[in-house]
Amino acid sequence: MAELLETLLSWFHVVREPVGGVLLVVGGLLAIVGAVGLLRFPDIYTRLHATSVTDTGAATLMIVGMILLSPTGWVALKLVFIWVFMFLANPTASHAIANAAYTAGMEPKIGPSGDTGEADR
Amino acid sequence: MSVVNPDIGVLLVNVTLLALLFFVAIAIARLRSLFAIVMLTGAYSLISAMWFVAVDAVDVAFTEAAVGAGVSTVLMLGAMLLTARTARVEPNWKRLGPLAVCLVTGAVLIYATIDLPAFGDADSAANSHVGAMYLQRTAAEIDIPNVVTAVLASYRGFDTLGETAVVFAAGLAVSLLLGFGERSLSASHKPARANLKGVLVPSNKSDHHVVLRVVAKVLIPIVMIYALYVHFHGELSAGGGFQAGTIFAVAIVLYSLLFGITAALDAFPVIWARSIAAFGVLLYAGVGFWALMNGGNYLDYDFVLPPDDPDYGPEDANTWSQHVGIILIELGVLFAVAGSLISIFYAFAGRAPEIRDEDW
Amino acid sequence: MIAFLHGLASDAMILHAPALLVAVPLIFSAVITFLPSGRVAWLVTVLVSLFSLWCAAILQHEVSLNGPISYALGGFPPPIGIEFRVDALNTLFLLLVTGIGFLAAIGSWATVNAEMRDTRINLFYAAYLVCFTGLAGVAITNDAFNLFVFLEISSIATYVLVGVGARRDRRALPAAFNYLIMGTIGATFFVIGVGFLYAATGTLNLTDLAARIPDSESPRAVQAGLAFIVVGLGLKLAMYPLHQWLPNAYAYAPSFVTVFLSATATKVSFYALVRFLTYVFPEVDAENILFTAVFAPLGIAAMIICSFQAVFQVDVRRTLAYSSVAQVGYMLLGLSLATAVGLSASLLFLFNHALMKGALFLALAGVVLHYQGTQMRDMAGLGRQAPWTMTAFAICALSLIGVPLTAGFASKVTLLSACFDKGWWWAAFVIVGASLLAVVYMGRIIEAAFFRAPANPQKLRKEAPVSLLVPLWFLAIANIWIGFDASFPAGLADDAAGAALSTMVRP
Amino acid sequence: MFEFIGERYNYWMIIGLMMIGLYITFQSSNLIKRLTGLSIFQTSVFLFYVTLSKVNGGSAPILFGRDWKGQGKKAEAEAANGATGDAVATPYGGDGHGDAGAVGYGPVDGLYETYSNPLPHVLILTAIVVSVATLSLGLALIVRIREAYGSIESDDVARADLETALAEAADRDESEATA
Repeated sequence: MAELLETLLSWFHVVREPVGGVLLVVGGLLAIVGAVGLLRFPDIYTRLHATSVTDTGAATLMIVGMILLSPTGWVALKLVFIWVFMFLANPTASHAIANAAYTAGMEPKIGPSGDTGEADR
Repeated sequence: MSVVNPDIGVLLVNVTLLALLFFVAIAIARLRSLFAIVMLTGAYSLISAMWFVAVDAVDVAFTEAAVGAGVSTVLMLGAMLLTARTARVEPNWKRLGPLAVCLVTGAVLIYATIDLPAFGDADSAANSHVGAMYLQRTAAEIDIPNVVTAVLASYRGFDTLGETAVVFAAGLAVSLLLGFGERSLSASHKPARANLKGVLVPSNKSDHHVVLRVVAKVLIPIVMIYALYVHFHGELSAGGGFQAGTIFAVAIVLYSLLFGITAALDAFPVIWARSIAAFGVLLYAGVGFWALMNGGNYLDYDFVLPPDDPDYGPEDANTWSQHVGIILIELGVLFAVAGSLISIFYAFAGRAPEIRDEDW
Repeated sequence: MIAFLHGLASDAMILHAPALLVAVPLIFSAVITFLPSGRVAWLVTVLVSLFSLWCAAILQHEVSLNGPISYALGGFPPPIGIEFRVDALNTLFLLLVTGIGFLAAIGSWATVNAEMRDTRINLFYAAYLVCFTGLAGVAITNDAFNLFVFLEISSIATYVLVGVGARRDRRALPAAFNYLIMGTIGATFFVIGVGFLYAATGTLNLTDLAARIPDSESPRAVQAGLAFIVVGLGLKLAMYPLHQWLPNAYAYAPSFVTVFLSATATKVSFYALVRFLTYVFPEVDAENILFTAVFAPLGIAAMIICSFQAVFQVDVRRTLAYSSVAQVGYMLLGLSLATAVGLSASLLFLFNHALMKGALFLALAGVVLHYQGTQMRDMAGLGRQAPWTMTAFAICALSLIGVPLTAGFASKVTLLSACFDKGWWWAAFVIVGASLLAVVYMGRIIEAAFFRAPANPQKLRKEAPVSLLVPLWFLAIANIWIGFDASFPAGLADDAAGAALSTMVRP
Repeated sequence: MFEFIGERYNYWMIIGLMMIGLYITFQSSNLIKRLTGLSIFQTSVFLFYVTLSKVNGGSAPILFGRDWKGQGKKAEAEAANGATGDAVATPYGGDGHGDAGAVGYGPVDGLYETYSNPLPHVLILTAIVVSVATLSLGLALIVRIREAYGSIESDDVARADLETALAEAADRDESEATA
């Protein structure tokens, strides 16, 4: 059992840097996807869906990547706290926005979303 | 040899963030909707906070994010809620005068930068004289790693006392102008308002905020503990009295946004906010007097505590009492900033909105 | 009298006087917010300003005995820590700020009680003490950025003190807002100037700056820094084209606030300008274009145009506000002579003007207490209805005009002789012309008050309360006393000019 | 030429931001927009101060690695008897005295690592809070102006003041007529 742990540990040290880097890059790409979603979706609800899901996802990936790259244990622990706080706060914020949009009476756009269509129909 | 920063990465981050700031600033200049302007000002502060991190100014980034992006956006939203929604169109001829003044000032500024030291030059006048002295002397004299907190609290402690006085004066001023939110106590129940679709929407007493309230009950204690962490950890890493006070105030603001201003006034009454602000200034100036009484100059933290080791000569610094002095005045700053910002928020929130509904 | 006050102080007191002068008002401004009743807050304010006046007197005596005092705050020597440096130039302004602050505080209870809501009186006095701390701090600090912080402390308190006048006249709010915008732009220009000086030399202490500016390797940054500091302080100083905020701010502020501000706020910025020009920029010598091409024309323009505008004002307070801007023009003219006699004349002019203007607005405060209006028609016949206040007003009005045997005459004569001494005979004509305009706009008020039938005769004789008359008459008598022998203020002004010019390159 | 620009591009971009902030303050008649212009102008001045403090290859002015060994006295004691030597590996690599890569790097003598200049950071910490204090006071005045005048456009406010002045002049003339 001990040497299994040992090999795991040594394997972990080898693979730590690249995996962290990859995670950071993927998180960045996910955030870009969210931004593109924000621009292209027609109304607030779909936009909100695009940004909130990708933000939480991208941030989680980045934080895990940073935990792998973190030099000392303390930094990793602090990153975990940040992740917990963000995991609680981010979805609540998007819920609040959706709630406010709904109470203000904004209608989700139903029907084909081709930008030519609705204007004249 | 050129002093251009060879590390192209820092260069790129630097330029993109400043370009981003340009776009935000130009957008603010052209927009008329006040809501968008307020949001963009918050974005402007946040991007400049990011830029401060890119230029190794972590304490400044922390403060700019907490105070610049956080509190001022809340205050501007509060003021905008109480006033108007859109700005009026500006006639074009009005743009020429200001444009001329700005171009002239810009020209003088550009003229001045011709022989300014290069960006990032280590042995420029600014970085080699007093700034370097602080770096050399902090480890021996004040013995804390965060040199910015050492300079803020001990070397230039009087500046920060002036700073606390400014925050206290601002809290005082807004209370003088807008009262303490008494009106919100009287107008306890705001009438239900019809929304765009004509559906009667119950105002704050309804429970359609249940998700927010549950999460807030979990988050607000964490925010307050984080504020205390930022305060006490200010010597070892970025942090300190201002940021801690702001975070504490934002926790109370979050509570009053979700549970209504009357509930917040019960939980954290206005008289507490005002007296905490005054107590902060008293604590800070009091530490100065305590040092005066013990024979040192005003705000000389070497005299806050009797020297810890017996053979204490005049030349070696009493680092332990420097620590205690810095923690005490940071506590004073925390109280002053938290008290003032909370009383400012109560003043705005308590001002029952006078706006007519069609403005909304 | 000052030696007597100095004798009272224990040596620890003397050693720490610079720090106490600024720290005690700040502490008591925080203490006052806890006090329940307004009257106790008023009493504390009077005692605290008296204590600061005592510290200023001690400093004046110390400086006259053994030269400039340097006080290292926080125990760190100057270039590292922040330093207070007090020489003859500082003590003149410290005495002025604390003296006028004390006298205004004594006479303030009646007007503040009448104009402020009683729940807010102790907050009002707390804001007043914060403003008092800021002005005293600007006059005493020897650190460029610390000067900015104190400038901001006094400005924020001033904006709110002006804005609180909205209870009587809603126009105080836009006046306070414009004052805030112009004042903040001025303070930010000052910070940009200090930033350039810091970039060029690497230090913030004024003495260290003076030493390192000549051999700094970015002279253009130093010139630009000087330009921005002059524009920034010019805005705070209400120099002619940058003075638009002053008339409304002084006219619609609560009357007690105008008494204090008109006598001290712009004066302290004038001190900061003189300190930077003579002490920090040694290469700004007499022939520097700044004096001949900027201060002289702007000063003369202020004297003529603002006195002209003062003549056509309807509200008496706006007339006095415009005359304040004109008087700043006189001081700038004295400064632009760039000679020891010129600077001493402008400082003497400044000292006497503070006494005159403080007394005039104090008298108006007494009038506003019972007669509410300060329009020209409300002044009709007040000479008979409120004889004590109006005779003091008349004395100070004559002093403002420069009638012989008054303080105004003494200061105008010294300014005229300084002009002739420099050979600017045309400047003398401008001074005389502006004084004639002063005769017109002040004479109008005196004529309305004394030689016209009262507008509403049924109003019975209502005199200002004694607590306001005592400081008013103290200032009025001071005006006459200086008319007879101007030794005290003239001595102060000469030492101050000597101290300032000792570092400036001789012409 | 590229070198000259390479060293000063930062200043010019920040000056551009300052001028935009000043332009907004002077040009807009809406009072809230004037305050936003003012806060942009002040934030750009803070950017200018912090550019002065950047040192190439330097890190935040928080002592770390071999410059910081815990309690000052304990560190001196250790350094005196040379006990631990290089116990704490500096995270940024390099043995401290001058990473060869950073050109123009001049270490502050007595320190192993390079740091940015802490003084502008302290000044800006103070200036940020001053700008928020001014902003909150300006917003309070705007709320009061809105309640007193019903609008927050400086043109409307100025017109309302003009009307009150004219009204006063009118009833003064008529009171003089009756006197």
